[in-house]
Amino acid sequence: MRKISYREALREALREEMRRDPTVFLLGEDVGRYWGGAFKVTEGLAEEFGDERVRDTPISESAIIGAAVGAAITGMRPVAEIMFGDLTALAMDQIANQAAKIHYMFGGQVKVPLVIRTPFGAGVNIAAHHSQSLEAWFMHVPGLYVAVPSTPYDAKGLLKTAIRGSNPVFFCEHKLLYPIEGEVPEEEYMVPFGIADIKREGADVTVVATLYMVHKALNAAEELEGEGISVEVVDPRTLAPLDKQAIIKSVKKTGRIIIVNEDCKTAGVSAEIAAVVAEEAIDYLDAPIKRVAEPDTPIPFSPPLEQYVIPDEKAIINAVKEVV
Amino acid sequence: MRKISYREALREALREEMRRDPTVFLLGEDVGRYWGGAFKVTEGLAEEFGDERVRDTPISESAIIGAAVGAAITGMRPVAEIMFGDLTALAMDQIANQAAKIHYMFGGQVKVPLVIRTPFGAGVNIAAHHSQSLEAWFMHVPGLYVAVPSTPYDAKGLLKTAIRGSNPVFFCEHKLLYPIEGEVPEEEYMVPFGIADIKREGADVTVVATLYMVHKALNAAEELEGEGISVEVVDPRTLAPLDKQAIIKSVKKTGRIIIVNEDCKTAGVSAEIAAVVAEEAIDYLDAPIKRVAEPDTPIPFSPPLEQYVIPDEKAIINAVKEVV
Amino acid sequence: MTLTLTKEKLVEIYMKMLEIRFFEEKVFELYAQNLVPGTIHLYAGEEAVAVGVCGNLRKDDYITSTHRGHGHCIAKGAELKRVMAEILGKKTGYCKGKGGSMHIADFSIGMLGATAVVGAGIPIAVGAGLSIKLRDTDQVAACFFGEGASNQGTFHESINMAAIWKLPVIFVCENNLYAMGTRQSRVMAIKNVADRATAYGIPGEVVDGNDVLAVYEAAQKAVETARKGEGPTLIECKTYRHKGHSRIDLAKYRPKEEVEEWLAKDPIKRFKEKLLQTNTLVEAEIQQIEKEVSAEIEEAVKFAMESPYPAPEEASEDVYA
Amino acid sequence: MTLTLTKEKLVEIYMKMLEIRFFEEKVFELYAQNLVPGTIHLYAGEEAVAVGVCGNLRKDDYITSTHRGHGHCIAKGAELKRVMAEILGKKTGYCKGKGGSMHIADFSIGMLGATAVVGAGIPIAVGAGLSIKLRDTDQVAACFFGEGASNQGTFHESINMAAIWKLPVIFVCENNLYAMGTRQSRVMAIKNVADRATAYGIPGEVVDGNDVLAVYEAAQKAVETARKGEGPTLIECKTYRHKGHSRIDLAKYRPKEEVEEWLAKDPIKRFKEKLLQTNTLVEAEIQQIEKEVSAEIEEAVKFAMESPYPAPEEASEDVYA
Ligand SMILES: Cc1ncc(C[n+]2csc(CCOP(=O)(O)OP(=O)(O)O)c2C)c(N)n1
Ligand SMILES: Cc1ncc(C[n+]2csc(CCOP(=O)(O)OP(=O)(O)O)c2C)c(N)n1
Ligand SMILES: [Mg+2]
Ligand SMILES: [Mg+2]
Repeated sequence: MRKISYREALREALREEMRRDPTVFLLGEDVGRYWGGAFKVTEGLAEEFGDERVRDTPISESAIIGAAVGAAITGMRPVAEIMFGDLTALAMDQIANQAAKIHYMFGGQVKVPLVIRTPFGAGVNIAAHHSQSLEAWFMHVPGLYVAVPSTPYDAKGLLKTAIRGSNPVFFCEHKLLYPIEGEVPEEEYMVPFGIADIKREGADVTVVATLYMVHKALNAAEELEGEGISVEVVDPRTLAPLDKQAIIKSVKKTGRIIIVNEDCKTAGVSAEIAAVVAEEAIDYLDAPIKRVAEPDTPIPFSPPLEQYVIPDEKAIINAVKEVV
Repeated sequence: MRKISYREALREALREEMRRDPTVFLLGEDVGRYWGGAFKVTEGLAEEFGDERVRDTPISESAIIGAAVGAAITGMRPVAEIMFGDLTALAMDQIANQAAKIHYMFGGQVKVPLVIRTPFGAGVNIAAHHSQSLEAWFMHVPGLYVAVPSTPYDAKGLLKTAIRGSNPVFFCEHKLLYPIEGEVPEEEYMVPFGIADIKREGADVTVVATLYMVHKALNAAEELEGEGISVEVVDPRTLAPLDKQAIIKSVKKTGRIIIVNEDCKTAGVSAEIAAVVAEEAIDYLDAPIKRVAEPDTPIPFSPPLEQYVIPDEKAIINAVKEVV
Repeated sequence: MTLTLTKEKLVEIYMKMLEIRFFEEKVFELYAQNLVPGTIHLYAGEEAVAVGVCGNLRKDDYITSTHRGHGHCIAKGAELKRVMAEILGKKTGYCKGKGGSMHIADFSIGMLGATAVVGAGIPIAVGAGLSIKLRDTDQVAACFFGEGASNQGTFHESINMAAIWKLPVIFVCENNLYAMGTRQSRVMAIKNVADRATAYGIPGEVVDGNDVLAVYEAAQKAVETARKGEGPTLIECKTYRHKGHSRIDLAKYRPKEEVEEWLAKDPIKRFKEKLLQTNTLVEAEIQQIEKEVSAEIEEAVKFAMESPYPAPEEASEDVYA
Repeated sequence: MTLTLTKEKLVEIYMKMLEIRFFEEKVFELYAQNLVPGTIHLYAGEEAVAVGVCGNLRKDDYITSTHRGHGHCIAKGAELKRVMAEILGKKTGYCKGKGGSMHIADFSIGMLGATAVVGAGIPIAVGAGLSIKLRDTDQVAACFFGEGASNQGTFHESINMAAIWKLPVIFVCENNLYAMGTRQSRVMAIKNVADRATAYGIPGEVVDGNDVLAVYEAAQKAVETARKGEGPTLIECKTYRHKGHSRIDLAKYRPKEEVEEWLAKDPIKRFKEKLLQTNTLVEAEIQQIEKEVSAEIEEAVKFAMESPYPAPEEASEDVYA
């Protein structure tokens, strides 16, 4: 099968959906022809679909999402880009109080088919305001779906599902994933929400990981294989809805679970997954649950500092070894 | 000992600290002489300290917190009020990206002695935009402390600690707590951060609860006592820092834990506490961890709907009975 | 106040204003009897704004609304009984009781909903305008907000966006002089919110918000401009709320003379006098209208009171579509 | 461009501009050699703004800065070597390597820090102004931001707040015509950001941001007004960045003629010519200054390059005070 990058996969999803449905349009800062998005995901789309449908905006995050909400409830399917995940903080009211709640508050009268794309993640030395992973905030907001694709295949399939859906989707990308290549079929496909993918089967320990951490978990699993430890890597692909059953099923098999996420540990994504297991599958556990996450610090700039806080293969391997 | 309300206790803390330290000042929408705060916490303070130090602001949440940050790093100790906790979403960048990160980003050069007070909680039929409990968002932000007082005594003592500290404190109040009365000494005292309070001792089950839920947990414990079940109610009082040791110590004693919080269940406060126990004290558990929380819905308006989503004594009792 | 409209239109305008007034008086009464859960923000005194603006709108035009939204709903054509039922938390309300007074919407008439976050409806109206532009229709979107809201960041970001894209949005500032207990002069160093239009390169106009025909005319011009694709207008309507901000607020922060002065400028009284003076209507017709509206309100209340509450479990529905 | 200042002051101004220019050229060079982690936003071309404004400030006055902040730091009096060390991620940097290019601060000279969230520094400057007022000193706070930032909600909320409280804040918009690839005319329907001052009832002034004395004079007036307790001013400086927005941006979105036109208006070249024409300085003095500044920069680079990285574990320090 052909291989394309995560970035290209996202772009293909956007292009295909824009061709298919004239109500789909993009808006965000510098998503248009002059820049093509800070991470070049939307490059070339303005040339094909025009400046109206690939719309550069002022630096007004709150109004970008607000405008997307208004468009979504009046017949359009906006895909808004927030240039860096950290900046979603500026639009938190429009995301969490408006987009997520409109369907409910108004008694189901209207749908909000809105996608918010944004990159999270550290690793390129751009410090505290451009490196966070804040998925947990959005997971905590009922009414939103939260997608966390780790591969080009998932990125494309999930984005198409997001765009065609009837609900606001908070679509998390990761800076370090954009150049990563993977197999993506030529023919159309979708990846459903709420269905985890077993990225690697194993028998001894379950490692649940998302986004870029999936790749680190796979590297760790490979290395542990050499030491005779068989790791199952479960990628939830969407955090809301969360495929609890897939996680629990894996835990039933392995009796051990490590949860790896790039966000700050406290009250992060891994807390929720740990809590689900502690509530619903504790009897199958043969060891304490372990979380591998960033320590509770802002992301520092200097390379040695930054590397210190980002969870790595070694941390995953150590955690696995502590429980087997 | 004399009894005063939670509201009065907060006001006393503000008054005492403003008398003690001329750098302490208040700002927020209608905190001044014309209204005294939406929940009347600051009533009478403008009369004593003047309009400059009890400062009404425009409806500009983001600039309220931003201005408080700027004042805090230049020698003042602002106490900002956000009228409803839901509206902190509008100031999320200033809270999470600026206030919380300035000390770190700038290498420890400056302190940010800033308190943000806001009421959370449902129960008075003011629907989706005025009823949320969003503590988990702030717990997930390193650099912030998060206080969650449940009694007049704790409210006063924690607020004084918050105001005298060197770090930004996100100070959560609860609408239904304001009129509640409790013992508060005349003489000065402080409640330290990171020290849980055992609100009731018990032997069979640990119930960790915060804010208004502490009172429901105590009611439930009382009722369960009659049925021969002894419940220990642990109130962390601050979520960051979290007194893990007190929680774990209680779990070691009881072998069972129910976590009760008013926020939406998924990725909420109770997830973090469950994860801590699952990581650090799983061997002491004789039953699955249980979370009692709001279901994952926005808060509905109509009384029967709203009552349905707010965790109540019955839910706590049921959860306890499931594990004993 | 000139009367170039047809008698039919004038009567319609008068009736709508009266509907709002009587409706709000009834809500206040029910509130006093403890029959309204939560809080209320009454529109009484500001009727000329909603009615003057919505009088220019088609059913397929949009509006966004605020915490003080009953008047907007009614002016846009919502059914009184379903508004009332929503306010009482009944299953027959527009939002099945999930929204309440601060979150009423009726998408069938382009009423895109009230938000209780001050200023949050402004970008949503811009989005509706953008949608209109992209779908290439000649609809317009009107956006109501208070003078207090005009200090929110969303006001700035939104109007700028509408201006650069020449969106068909009419920004209607209801300047009732206060935001809760805060007088405008304490939070704004300028007198007219409309002057802020220059910051975006769009027209800004101040109108007497208690003169329904003045509002009507200003809105008419703005709507025409918008429909022609010539972009947004900011209209500031100077008005006053008759009651306190919400619930049991006695509004002691307002000088007595000021209140009296504004009560004397009651938009309904003024319009009625005009209709009588110009012999557009005679007293008997006025009385007939009042009777009709009263009956309508009674019916709405009856409907709402007799409607059932939603079943508790319905709280779990409508989280996702 | 008039020369009413002392020679000493004029030399100081020239030197500061040169320091910034040479510093940025060096950063660019180091970046090309892969010695600068992350990204950079160079201030080259805009020196007249920071220097013209900060030339009026005392050490105990405050500034807030942006992602494009090196120039602000240097103009306010930060040590070149510690700025450079921070940019290279070294322990000897102002923020011990935790902040980097986008987050430099030096509280000892009132440099309250750069924020990388566009517009987020504006309310913080207002807070500094409020603090000044409450502490009753005669300090002032200057706040730098781009024309792109002037579309953020914080711009609006902050200036309004400063205006109503008459805070001693100078809002300095560095209008370099672009926000990344976005030309001002595509995101703002007006030409002058300064015109937005009318929305807040404060003075707004447009100045040639490539004429350091023009900036100096405008800032002087604003600073005087602020110190006297007469409130804030919005100054818009029309300028241009010589390089792309960041990193390896080649800025192809800018017409070649436009770039050339602005390069011809280089603020340093212009000021130098003026100094020579008026015989304030002679060529030899200029050369001497250039040599001195070059040496300073070399020293700063040497210091930064030889400084150690922080130990990895230091990442866990400074989360709480
Ligand atoms: C963002 C936000 N801040 C504060 C509040 C609390 N609040 C509700 S209404 C109101 C006053 C609004 O004033 P204005 O915009 O002038 O509208 P009015 O009530 O006068 O119609 C305030 C502060 C809120 N709901 N949302
Ligand atoms: C709130 C926010 N939105 C977007 C970005 C990404 N970004 C960084 S700089 C920049 C352009 C800023 O333009 P302007 O304010 O004019 O300053 P300039 O770079 O021209 O100096 C953008 C969009 C950001 N850092 N913060
Ligand atoms: Mg008002
Ligand atoms: Mg710019």
